[in-house]
Parts: sequence; structure tokens; C-alpha cells
Amino acid sequence: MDTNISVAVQTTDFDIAQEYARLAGDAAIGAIVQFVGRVREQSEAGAVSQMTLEHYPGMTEKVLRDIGERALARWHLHRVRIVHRVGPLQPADQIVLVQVAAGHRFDAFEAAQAIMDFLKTEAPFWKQEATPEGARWVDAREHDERAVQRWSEMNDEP
Amino acid sequence: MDTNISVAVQTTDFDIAQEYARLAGDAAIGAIVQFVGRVREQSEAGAVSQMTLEHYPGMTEKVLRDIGERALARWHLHRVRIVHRVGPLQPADQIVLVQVAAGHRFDAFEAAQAIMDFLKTEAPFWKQEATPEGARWVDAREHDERAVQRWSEMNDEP
Amino acid sequence: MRIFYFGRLRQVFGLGEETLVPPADATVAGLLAQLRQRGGVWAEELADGRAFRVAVDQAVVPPDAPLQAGSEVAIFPPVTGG
Amino acid sequence: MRIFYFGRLRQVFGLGEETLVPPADATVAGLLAQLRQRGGVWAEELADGRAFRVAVDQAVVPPDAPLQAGSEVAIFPPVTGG
Repeated sequence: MDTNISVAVQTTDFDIAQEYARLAGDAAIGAIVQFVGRVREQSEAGAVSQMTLEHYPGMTEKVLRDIGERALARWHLHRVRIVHRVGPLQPADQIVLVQVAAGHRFDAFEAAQAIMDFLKTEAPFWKQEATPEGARWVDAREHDERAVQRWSEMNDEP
Repeated sequence: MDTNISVAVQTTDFDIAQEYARLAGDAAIGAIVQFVGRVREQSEAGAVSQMTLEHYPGMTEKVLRDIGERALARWHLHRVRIVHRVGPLQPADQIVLVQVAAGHRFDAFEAAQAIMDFLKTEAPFWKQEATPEGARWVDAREHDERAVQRWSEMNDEP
Repeated sequence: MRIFYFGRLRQVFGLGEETLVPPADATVAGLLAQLRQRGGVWAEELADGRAFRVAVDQAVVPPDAPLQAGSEVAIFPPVTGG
Repeated sequence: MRIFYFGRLRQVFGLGEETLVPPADATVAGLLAQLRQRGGVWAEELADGRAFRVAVDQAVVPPDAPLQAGSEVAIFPPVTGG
């Protein structure tokens, strides 16, 4: 299954057109979902002038790959790609890409959502925001914990 | 609200990078979902060598815009873009793009799914497939009818 | 009153468009009854219980919807885009 | 046994990494008890009921998970990526 999953953790930006181009010409694919998460200029704490993402090298890649494998085991998917940036980012910068290619749209949409929900609650990334009141570590959000319950079958790890 | 909705029905291809670039630098956007539907080489009827999409000019654009407006009324969205191709298409060709930009991922994912479900059941497009047994009009699928029930609030049109 | 046919119905009827005067009762149901009287594929495809939709002025309507001389009518199979 | 700290905990502890011998009972709970004995921010941040996670060899584990001399341990706040 591994050949269908590709993950990357990087300081550099990613290009959604380039990621999409890898799927070009594959006529078994009927549905592609690309999700992009970006830095917002506003958070619960107020204006954000910069965001810095820290991670746990090694474990991050392992968790992302594992999330991809669980998605492939549950839905009919052709390919899963997850790219997450780390380091300093500015408002409007891209943070994360989840790209899922499937035969049908239900699989592609559900898998992309589930991957994001798991990434938000399992992948070892931590955000620190620079605000007018100084630097602030972002708190984990309860609604992300609730969202991940939707996919309870995917919680049963071997 | 209209300025946030853009629809196009066209014979020419669309470019997801170009569509995405329209959102560049907007730091109010935290989540973007791009869905692309493509022609599959296999359908229930077997191998597909070509697909031709017919539509009802005028009504199509009206229905797509109305679907976008209902999504904007229900979710917190910054922008909705729907592009649908008509005419002859080959396997792996792009058929439809739904792009939704929002502050948060739940809104972006749900709205994109709902828009596709409504498009599949309301927008006046008809597919004809060329197969080894000859041309065949694609049948409407019951699971699309069921899928659209998920968004029952959006069915209450004025 | 212009009437358009789309998709499989356009092909089966061998007709994409025609112009008729509104039926006596000026409703969609009256128009469908009139078309069925043509017999053959018309009676077959537009029979009660067959899956087709009618739009008046580009919005799908129920059988009791009114028709006027200037109405734009369309009859088509369930949609299959996306 | 290497121990890593991440995110807010790394900052509060003023420490990203250290090397310790496994605790007497060779469990995560034993290690946490030992760290709390340092007092101050250690006792405070690692108190029962505080939200933090422990990973051993890059997988999140419960408090009764075993530790070995070669274990890679990480202690961190709830994750906030994406």
C-alpha cells in the first residue's frame, strides 16, 4: 500500500499544481480532493503577524504515513499525499496540503476530511503565534477532538 | 453575496492553479477545498472511450449560481467557484471543479460536498458515454439522491 | 410557448425544440397529456411513473404548474452531470 | 534513555532534550513521578489532570507503558498542527 501514500514535512512552500500534475492522465481516478490550510491573519487571540510551526522530526512522518495507511484501508483510494510545512510562516502562507485521489467523490471527500481530523489531533506539530501581545502557543481545540470521533473505525490501530 | 460566487459552463478545460491563484494573499482564508471530477475509463457499463456532456444553456448557470448562494447562506464562506465543462471529453479529462474558500475547514469541506451533491441532482447536465457496445446515456444514480438528503436545510428554497 | 427536450428524451423524440400553444387547462399536466396523445415514444416516455422532469422558465416545477403563451418549457431525464 | 520536550513544555522547562536512566519501576508513570520531584514548573506542568502526552519510540503511550535504557521518550502538549 505504501506506494500510494506520500508524505512530506518541509520548511519550503508546496505547489498545488505540481502536486495535482502527478495525477495527470490517470483515467482510473474520477475524483480528486485537495485541501489546503493556510495561516489566517486573525486567531482567537487577535491579530497574527507570524506563525512558527515546531514538530517532532521522525515521529511526524511516521504519524502522517500511518494516517494515510488507515485512510487507504478504510476507503477506496488511489493515492494519498500529505505535505506539512514547519518553521516560520506569514499570514496567507500555506501550511498543509491533503490530496486524495479516488474513483468516486464520496471516498475522496470523506478520506480527506478524516485525514485532516487525524492530523489535527495526532500529528506532533505545535503552533506558536506572534501577536501584538507577544508570542503565544496555540491551544488544542475541543472541536478537533470531537471531529475525530466521526471516524471511530479508523481509531482501531493494530 | 453574488460577488463571492462565480460559475462557468464551458467547452474548454480549466486550470486549477489559475483558479487557486485568485485566492492568493487573502489572509482571511484559512481553508480551501478544491474538488475535481474527471472522466473515468470505466463506468458501470464497461470501458468508456469518450463522454459527451449536454446541458440546458441558461438554466444551468442559474442553477449553479443558486446552489452557490444556498451554500453561502448556510456556511461561513469567503468564495465559491464552480466550473463545469460540456461537449466531448476523453478519459482522464477534467469535468467539474468546485472550489470553496472559508475561514475554517469544517465549512469548506461541508460546503464543497453539499455543492457537489446538489450539482449532481439539480444542475441540468446529461452524460452520454461511448462504449464498445455503442453510445449510452448515463442513468441517474440513487446514491446521489440519497446523498443530497444530508443537507435538508439547503432544500428549503425561497 | 417554446418547448425544449434534452438528453435521452431529445434523442428518443428525435426533436430538440418545438413551439406549441398552451393546453386548454394551461398547466404542465395538460401539456403532458397532449404530448402523450401523440402515441409511440411520446406516450411511453411521458407515462405516469417514468422518471422525467419538467422545467418552466428554467426552474423545475410540479405537474400543476401554470403555463402561459410566453413560457419556456423543458422536459428532460434526471440529470447526470458532475 | 533520551527525553525530548516540545512546544510550550520545551519553552517552560527551558529544555529541549536530556538523557536520564530509566526509573526504578521502568514505566512512564515512574518517569513522570521522578520529573515532578524537580518541583516548580516540572511539578506544575506534569501534575495529574494537566493535558500533556508521552510518546515512547515515537508512539503515544499510556502511563503504564514500559521504558528501557534505549527508549526514546517525548513529552509534549496536545498537538496543534494543520
